[in-house]
Amino acid sequence: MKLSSFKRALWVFHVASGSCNGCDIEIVAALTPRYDVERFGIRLVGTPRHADVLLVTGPVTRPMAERLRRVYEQTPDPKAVVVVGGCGSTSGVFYESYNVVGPVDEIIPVDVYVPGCPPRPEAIIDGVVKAVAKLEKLEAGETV
Amino acid sequence: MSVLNALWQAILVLFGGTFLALVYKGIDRKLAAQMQGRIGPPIRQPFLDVGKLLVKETVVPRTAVRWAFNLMPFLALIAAGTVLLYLPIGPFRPVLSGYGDVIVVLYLLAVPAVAMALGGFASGSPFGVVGAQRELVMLMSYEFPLAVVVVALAWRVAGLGVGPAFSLATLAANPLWAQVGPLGVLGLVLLFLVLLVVTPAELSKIPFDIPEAETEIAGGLMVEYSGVNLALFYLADALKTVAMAALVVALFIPYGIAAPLGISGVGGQILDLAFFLVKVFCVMFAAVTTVRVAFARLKVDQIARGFWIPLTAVAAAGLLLLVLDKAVVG
Amino acid sequence: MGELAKAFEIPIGPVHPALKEPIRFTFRVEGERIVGVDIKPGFAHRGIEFMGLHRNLVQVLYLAERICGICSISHPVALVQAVENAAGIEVPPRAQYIRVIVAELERIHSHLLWAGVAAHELGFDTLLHLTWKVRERVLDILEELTGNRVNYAIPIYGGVRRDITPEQYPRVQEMIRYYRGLFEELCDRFLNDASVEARTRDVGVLEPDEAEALCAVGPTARASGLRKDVRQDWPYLVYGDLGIKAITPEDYGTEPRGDVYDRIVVRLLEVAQSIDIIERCLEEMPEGEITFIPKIPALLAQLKKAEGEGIGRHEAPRGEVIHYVRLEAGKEEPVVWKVKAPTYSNLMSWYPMFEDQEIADIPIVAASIDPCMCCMDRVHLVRGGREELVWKEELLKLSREKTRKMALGNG
Amino acid sequence: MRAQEVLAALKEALGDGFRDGEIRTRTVGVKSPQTIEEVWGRIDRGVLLPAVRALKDLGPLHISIISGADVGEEIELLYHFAVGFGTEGGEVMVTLKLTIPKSDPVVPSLCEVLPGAETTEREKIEFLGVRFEGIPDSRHLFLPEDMEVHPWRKDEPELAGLVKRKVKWEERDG
Repeated sequence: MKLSSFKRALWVFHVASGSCNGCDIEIVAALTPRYDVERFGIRLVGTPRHADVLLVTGPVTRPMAERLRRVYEQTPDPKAVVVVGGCGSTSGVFYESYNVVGPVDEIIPVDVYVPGCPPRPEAIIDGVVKAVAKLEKLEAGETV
Repeated sequence: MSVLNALWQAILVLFGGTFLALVYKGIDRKLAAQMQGRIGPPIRQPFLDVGKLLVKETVVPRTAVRWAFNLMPFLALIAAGTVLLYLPIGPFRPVLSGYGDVIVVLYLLAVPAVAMALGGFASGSPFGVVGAQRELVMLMSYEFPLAVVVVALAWRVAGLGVGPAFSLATLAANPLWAQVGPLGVLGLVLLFLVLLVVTPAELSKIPFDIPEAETEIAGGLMVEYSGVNLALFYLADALKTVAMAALVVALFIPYGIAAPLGISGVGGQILDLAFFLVKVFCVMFAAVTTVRVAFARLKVDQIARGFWIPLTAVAAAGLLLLVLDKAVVG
Repeated sequence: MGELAKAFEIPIGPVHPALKEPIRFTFRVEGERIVGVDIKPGFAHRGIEFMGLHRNLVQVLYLAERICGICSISHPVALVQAVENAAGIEVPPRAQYIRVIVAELERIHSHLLWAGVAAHELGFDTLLHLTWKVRERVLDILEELTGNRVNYAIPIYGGVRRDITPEQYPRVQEMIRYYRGLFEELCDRFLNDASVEARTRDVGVLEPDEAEALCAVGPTARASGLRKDVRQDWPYLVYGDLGIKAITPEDYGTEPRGDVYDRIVVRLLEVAQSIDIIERCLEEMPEGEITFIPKIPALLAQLKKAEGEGIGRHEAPRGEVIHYVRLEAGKEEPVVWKVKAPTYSNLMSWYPMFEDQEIADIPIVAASIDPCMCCMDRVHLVRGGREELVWKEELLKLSREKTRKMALGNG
Repeated sequence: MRAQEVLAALKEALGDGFRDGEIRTRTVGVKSPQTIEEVWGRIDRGVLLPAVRALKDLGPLHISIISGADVGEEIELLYHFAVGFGTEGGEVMVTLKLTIPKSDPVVPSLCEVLPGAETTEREKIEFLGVRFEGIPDSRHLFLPEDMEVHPWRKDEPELAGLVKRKVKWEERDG
């Protein structure tokens, strides 16, 4: 079995774990004509069962933590997790709150961080591509 | 025709058909993207998608009925593939022409839909179940006008007395356009239009993609499928698209261009085959690609109402015109 | 199928972006018909007000900006007004105009975003793509004027942080011409399309008396025919000078029916209105200072001395935003900070809207209040009875092993 | 409608129940400045419903939000109304302040007069531990149903335990 087809056929599922929507609209913007990720074979799908890459946005709120874990479980292997945005990567401005338990990497393993508040669509696409590169390295037997 | 020969042909048609189906799907996606102002994926994208799905883990949810959940994708693919074997491919007679007729094709076309519905029920997810209910309502809606179209054509061909009326090979070999009078031509036009409207519904494409409406029920039927199972449904969908388009071609535009151009032999066959592929593409482009780009998704009750009353009425009118024409022409 | 269908509860959610509006809907359905709905927000509740009470006011401003990525100027505009009212700070005229310009640019981007999302909810992706293509233009201008596509960081207490330079004027004017030229076509695409009309006419109806009783705000209320608009009713910044009128479907020449179609009408007309406002602001904007106190440490010192309470309101793209702030002398942080986002008020309007609709209408009705892509990519399933927790370390280990195994071809 | 009328109506309806009534004015606008008037006042919980009815008689009534604060032994609630919402230039913001003891945090619900107040009242239940008499639905809205802590109260010892102070990388750097 080869992972080479991953390179050009990535299905992405987007989970918002308490984000402010800034990153989310940039993810959608990446789909639309100016950026058009479909030309790289990247597609946004409606269920984690179909996904190869999870795009997670937002600091993880208390009720979303368990849900995020469940979505991660539901995603079939092999899979990669890309965190989009500063608050998912480091908690950002949302520190010292009773309802924020993030950042994302405290809940599920993360492969790629895309910083920015919000990151530009180009950066998000780059993050997804880096996630694939990581999967490929695994294929080659390298430790990442 | 020997069994071995038929087997060879079947394998050729199935593999060729699958290849073609994926190429058409790629072209469809590319063109749709272009119409939406995007660049779109490369044409080989469906191959990459299928290849990737085959590598992915295949998850069976704990709440699912395991055997049914795993069986249905195979059933859908086999049924969609079998339809191809009953269809005349350009200059060639259907591989299974001796073994069934157009009614079998109608049944087989319904099988992938039923398989998807059962798979949706078996997945145990509420979205899957809603999707399955919708698929069945759709099935009930579009089968009737479809049946009227096919029966009308077969009845008229039977009147010609040129062979077994319900055989697709006969239907394809005897295009009706030249055999009927002006009333009949009008009737045929109506039936052709009905078939073109039924095509996207049969294929669950926008505006009729309600069983898997992504924004409503998150992929519906497919919501729990992953990996190989999903790949099989993906292939079944692609195959069914080609099969449906080929059926439209066989019923209404079975003409070749080799004979009028005076080319015969292998060259003529190749030319006719190529022309057939172009026709299939044109039908697909008209009935699937442009339609799905130009419309919003309809609601299930809007579709059911639209198909049961106005569309069936148009189909019946087409049938009636053919009958009148027969009475006039004799 | 009847018995089977009766038992169904369809959970949709849980994330609905805005301040506190990530939402889980639980619909009780019979076949395709909705017989009951329960709404549970709170999944993206980050406790922003709580955090705000422990930070200095400039930090609070950054928090307010991140309440919502789509209204990322509406909340700061309301907050700075509340603080300015509490502390008695005067805002230079030019700064007021710049705030209005950026707020109206945001309205254009937000309404176009909403229109595209609404099209997507209807399964009309072509319209989504074309609308968002058009929307990129206003984002370019926002980036040009503020330095970022989202989260602009423009308002500061007593003014704005960036001026609009003379070279930028023609670019903004060019954008105005671009949208003017496109407006007819945009309206035609949305309002004269048979399939859009079939899916939105008489769907998700909110009667005017219901809208009033349930305190609906913004385009949701205006589509029901109520001329409610904070810019018109309670002038602030320079909106009083501009003579803004609330827009209802009557301005399009149709009787308001309060359905989803009317909400499209109102939002599209507001795009045109915002374009006019921006054009006028560019013409009328006086020269001058853009801040009351330019240095942030000096500003903080001033705010630390301030004592008082104030309200700031703003008509965000989705409706009324209100911030209440109370300051005490000697404290850097606000003593009380209360935020209200528009969807907060519109939440209750969902109940009558969903009544007796179909499953197919859920996304468009839900989206008709709040221009977020809630259902689009975040509808997932709540699986009852599978509560087992896998701890992170174990999960990490298992998944790495499995991925590696599959990657190496042994899976 | 002028703020004066609103103030007079409140005084007439509530009598001594309405205290510290004042009109705060500001000027807005650059080219044609306008004066904005806000009504502020303090009431007892006993006259809350009569006060809201009196406001409703003046025109379309909109509740913007109920703000709240923990002020030691008492909880202060601020009801922000827009009287005459939707009448051009005729809208007056009215803020009614109300203090209730923590030992008996009960206020009548507005839902029967103004159904739209339900959201904001439910929010006060979970954030401040206020009880609303006659609210149709008193479940938690934003916080999980099993969360007993009221985050805006200052006397919640358990709250500190829920607050996450640092993220991992900060500890590492330190």
